Amino acid sequence: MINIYKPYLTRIQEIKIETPDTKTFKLRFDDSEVAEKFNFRAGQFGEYSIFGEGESTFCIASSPTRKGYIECSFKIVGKVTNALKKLDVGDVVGFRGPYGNSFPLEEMYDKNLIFIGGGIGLAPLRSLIWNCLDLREKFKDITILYGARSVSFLVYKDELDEWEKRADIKYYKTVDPGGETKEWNGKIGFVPKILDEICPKPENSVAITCGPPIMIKGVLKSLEKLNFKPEQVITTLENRMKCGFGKCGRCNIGKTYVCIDGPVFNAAELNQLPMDY
Amino acid sequence: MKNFKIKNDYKNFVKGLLSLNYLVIAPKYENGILKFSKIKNAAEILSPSEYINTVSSTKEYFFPQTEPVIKFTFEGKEIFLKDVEIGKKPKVVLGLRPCDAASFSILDDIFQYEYKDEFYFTRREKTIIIGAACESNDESCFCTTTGLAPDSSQGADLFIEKNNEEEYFLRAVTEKGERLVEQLIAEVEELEEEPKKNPLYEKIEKQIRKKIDLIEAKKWLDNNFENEKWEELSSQCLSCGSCAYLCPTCHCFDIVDEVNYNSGVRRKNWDACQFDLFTLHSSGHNPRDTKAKRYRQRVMHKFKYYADRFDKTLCTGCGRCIRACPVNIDIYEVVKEFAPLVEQN
Amino acid sequence: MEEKILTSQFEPKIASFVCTWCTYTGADLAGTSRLKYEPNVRIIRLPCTGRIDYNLIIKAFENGADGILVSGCHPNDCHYSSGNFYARRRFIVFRELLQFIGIDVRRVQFAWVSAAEGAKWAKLVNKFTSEIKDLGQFTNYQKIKRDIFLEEAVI
Amino acid sequence: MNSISEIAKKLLDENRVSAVVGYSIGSLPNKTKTVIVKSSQQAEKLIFNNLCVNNLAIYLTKSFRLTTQKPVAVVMKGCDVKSVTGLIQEKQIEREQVFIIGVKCNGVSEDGKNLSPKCYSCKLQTPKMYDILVGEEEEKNIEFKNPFSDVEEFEKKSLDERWNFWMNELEKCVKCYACRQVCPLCYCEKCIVDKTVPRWIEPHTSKSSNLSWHITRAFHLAGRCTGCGECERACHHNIPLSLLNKKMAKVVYDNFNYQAGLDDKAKSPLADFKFQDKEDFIR
Repeated sequence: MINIYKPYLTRIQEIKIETPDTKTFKLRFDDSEVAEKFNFRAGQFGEYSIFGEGESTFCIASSPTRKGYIECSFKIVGKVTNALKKLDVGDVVGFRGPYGNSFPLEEMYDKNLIFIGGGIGLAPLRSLIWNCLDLREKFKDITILYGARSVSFLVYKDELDEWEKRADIKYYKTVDPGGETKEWNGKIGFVPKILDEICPKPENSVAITCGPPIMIKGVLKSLEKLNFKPEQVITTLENRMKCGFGKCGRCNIGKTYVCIDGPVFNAAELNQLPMDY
Repeated sequence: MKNFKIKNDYKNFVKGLLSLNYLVIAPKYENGILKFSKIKNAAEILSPSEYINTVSSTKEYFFPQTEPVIKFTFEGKEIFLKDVEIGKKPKVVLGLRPCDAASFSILDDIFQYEYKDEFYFTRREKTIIIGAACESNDESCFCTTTGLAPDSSQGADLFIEKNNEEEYFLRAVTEKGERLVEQLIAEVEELEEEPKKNPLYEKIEKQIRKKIDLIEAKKWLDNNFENEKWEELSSQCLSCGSCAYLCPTCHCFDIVDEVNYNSGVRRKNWDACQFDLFTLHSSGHNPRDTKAKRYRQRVMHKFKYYADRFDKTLCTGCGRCIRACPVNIDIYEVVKEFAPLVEQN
Repeated sequence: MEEKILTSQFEPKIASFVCTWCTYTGADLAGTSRLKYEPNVRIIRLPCTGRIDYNLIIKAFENGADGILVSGCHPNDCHYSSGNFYARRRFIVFRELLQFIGIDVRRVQFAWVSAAEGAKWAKLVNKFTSEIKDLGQFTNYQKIKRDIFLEEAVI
Repeated sequence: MNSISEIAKKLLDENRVSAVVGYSIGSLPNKTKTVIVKSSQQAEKLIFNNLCVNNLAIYLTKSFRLTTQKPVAVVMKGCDVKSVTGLIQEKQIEREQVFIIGVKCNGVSEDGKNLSPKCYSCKLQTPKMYDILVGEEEEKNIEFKNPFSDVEEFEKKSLDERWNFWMNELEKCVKCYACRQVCPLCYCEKCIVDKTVPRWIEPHTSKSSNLSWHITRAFHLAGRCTGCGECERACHHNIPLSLLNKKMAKVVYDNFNYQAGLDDKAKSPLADFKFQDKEDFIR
């Protein structure tokens, strides 16, 4: 019997404290055979579990081009994430996945990419960004716009610095007004506003965005103003999930199961969905 | 497919079944309610004429209220997983009404969509479903609306019916069913010709609530996600979830861990879309935060979403939710609000 | 020194929920006064008897307790002035509920033991332990508790 | 004498209430449907007959958000008013927020044939508290029963018999929590069973966790339950929940001489104490 509820065992190899309430785990599969076979695409998610506490849904934040491990970033809010926060290097985390669809990477070849992230919403984008950077020659310009509510809430700080230094990426960072520090050298203002300032060209471009709902709403509006067609705008949705494979009935938006048909949608698809998310 | 006459009476037939080492599950009065329970001897059996329908549906024998999916033990930092065994004994579920039997052909779709839920299907494969035609109905029944009838054998492996001489006969619907009958040759006898229909079934079909045009209903639902009717239809709902727990086709569940010292278990437990905690995100955001939205989800899921994906209605017209609702929210009346009756000649 | 010989005799598990101000200190006194008493009680210290939720008692039973001893300050001695009075009312009702459900309330005992009554505590524990020994193992819960590993796959 | 629908119409026309909660003809022959009437055109729907068994006090609890701006009018039998008293007593609503359309009740029935068990020991054919009263009292020819007779009968059983009885009954529970949802006094925003840290009561069904839930429910309602019987009616598996509730009511009455739902100024017995409370069981 194939038990679809049975998780793989993974072990925490590295813990990074991203912000006061966000942590990133680097997980390696216990079973070397699984580690070898395991494949996923940027944008997919998994069910991470801590045995005895429960399961929680996060995206896979590492790039599929970096084999042998997966990374997940989570914000400490509920029962499971509070238990995860207490774990140490070497502890076991259950993982089921990968589930859901993914970013249409092949369709993005030879296009300009604009990544717009906010807060912990950078996690799914990060997977795709590294995926694209590892295959850099396949894409044209890459622009990254990332913002958070304050400087301390920026995630993946080391990588942000790396992106900033790279010559083949246009990188903009911003914090919400009032969230800046004295040393802050980035922009100040909400992400949609900065997007208007940057004013990316819609020709031969794809915009990929993820962040808090309020930011996504603003970003979608800005992109529309900038003449991006809905098909050119890609985002990921998040709904409460339990099973991750279309059985438990929690993540339905209309006939769509976010866990199977999503979490990646373009704005055209999103417009088709009833307002139930 | 073949038809078989039951040689002696119904009870003897059950006796034969019991002797075949099957776990027989059939309607039985237990602690004051009629429900599907294990039958130990043939005397306990109710013949199809002795009941209308059970309080709870048969889904619990395939998708139980609570079901361990994985077990684990802790030893220091190490965790050992252990698979869950599920009942190996072959089962016969006997005496399901067409509305219950049909629920499996509906649930099969969702439980094997993309990912196959082996917990459900292992039980499904080991179980033979013997349906029984309805010999009476009550005011809540509306199976004709969902395309069923008192004598429709959809979803069953074998089907018990009365011929026009008031004798029970078995209709083999699937090969699985036929193979079972072959083992019961002492109790049954193959019929040469198709038995004559008992007029009773047509009579009952006419007594049942009039058929609603579900195609029209779906058309209305397609265009009325936003409609103030939802508020009105659900205003008295108490979010008690009785409807979902009794429904033969409701299949939402929760996954919960339980732990006891150094061992634990992960379980699937029933859940219902009428509960406000069902979709509550840990951030505090709730996509379905009002009763109107939750009730809309229930109706839409049953009559539109499921049809969009699987081309089936997620309702069999068993009427359990109507009987159980403490404030008399009647799904038949709700659908009738926006869809016409089918003209009958 | 006398050593207790290990026998197969039934040794009950007794969960004792005590208030930190009176009974816990009283039990401490029993210890510092070198009073010997039965080792069957597991003391769980809580701020006040008013804090003792019935769920704690149920959980203790679920987890294999054979007897439960709840003890706190004497009336008018409560550190929080009236916690024990509320507790008293609650236990009047809760005892009746247990009895109604079919649980022998002799297994759930309440007491007032002050910080000065180390001797009373020792005596109480000894008496209660012997009573529970007479009553034998509490099997009601053991019979119904789903052992998450031995659970038989019924269906 | 005004009828309920006329009163409702007037109240809504004069804009005195936000809604009228009442009964209307049900879709099944022996059921009435609960309706929340918000416009005077719909007021005709409102009726009262012997099938109006529901306790509409549940609609006054906060989750229904009916009382937020204007008062809400509710059709109430004598027994239902007790629940309103309880809600006022526990500061869930103000008396001014509810307009009680009291009805004189001659007993109600759940199935159209037999009188509801709660009616046998009812002394409140006329509600204790109302803003307007409708209906006529008939001479009641029901034999009055001691409300606690079945509790006393049950207590004659031995401990083992009781335990086995409850195990058999509680085994049926599927944890839909309908008993909680229909209870006017189970208004907690987050119920103890929904709390996950710590989890006191496991959400799966088993005899032990079902027992924990039902102990919890009964104990949380001790001294508060007014005996409306909605929990038992909502339970589709016919678990005798009223028996537990009645036992609690009896204990509270015997020990503290208190009956729930009669005095909106009284303190709930378990939120109160007396120096001379019984102490004979304490060592």
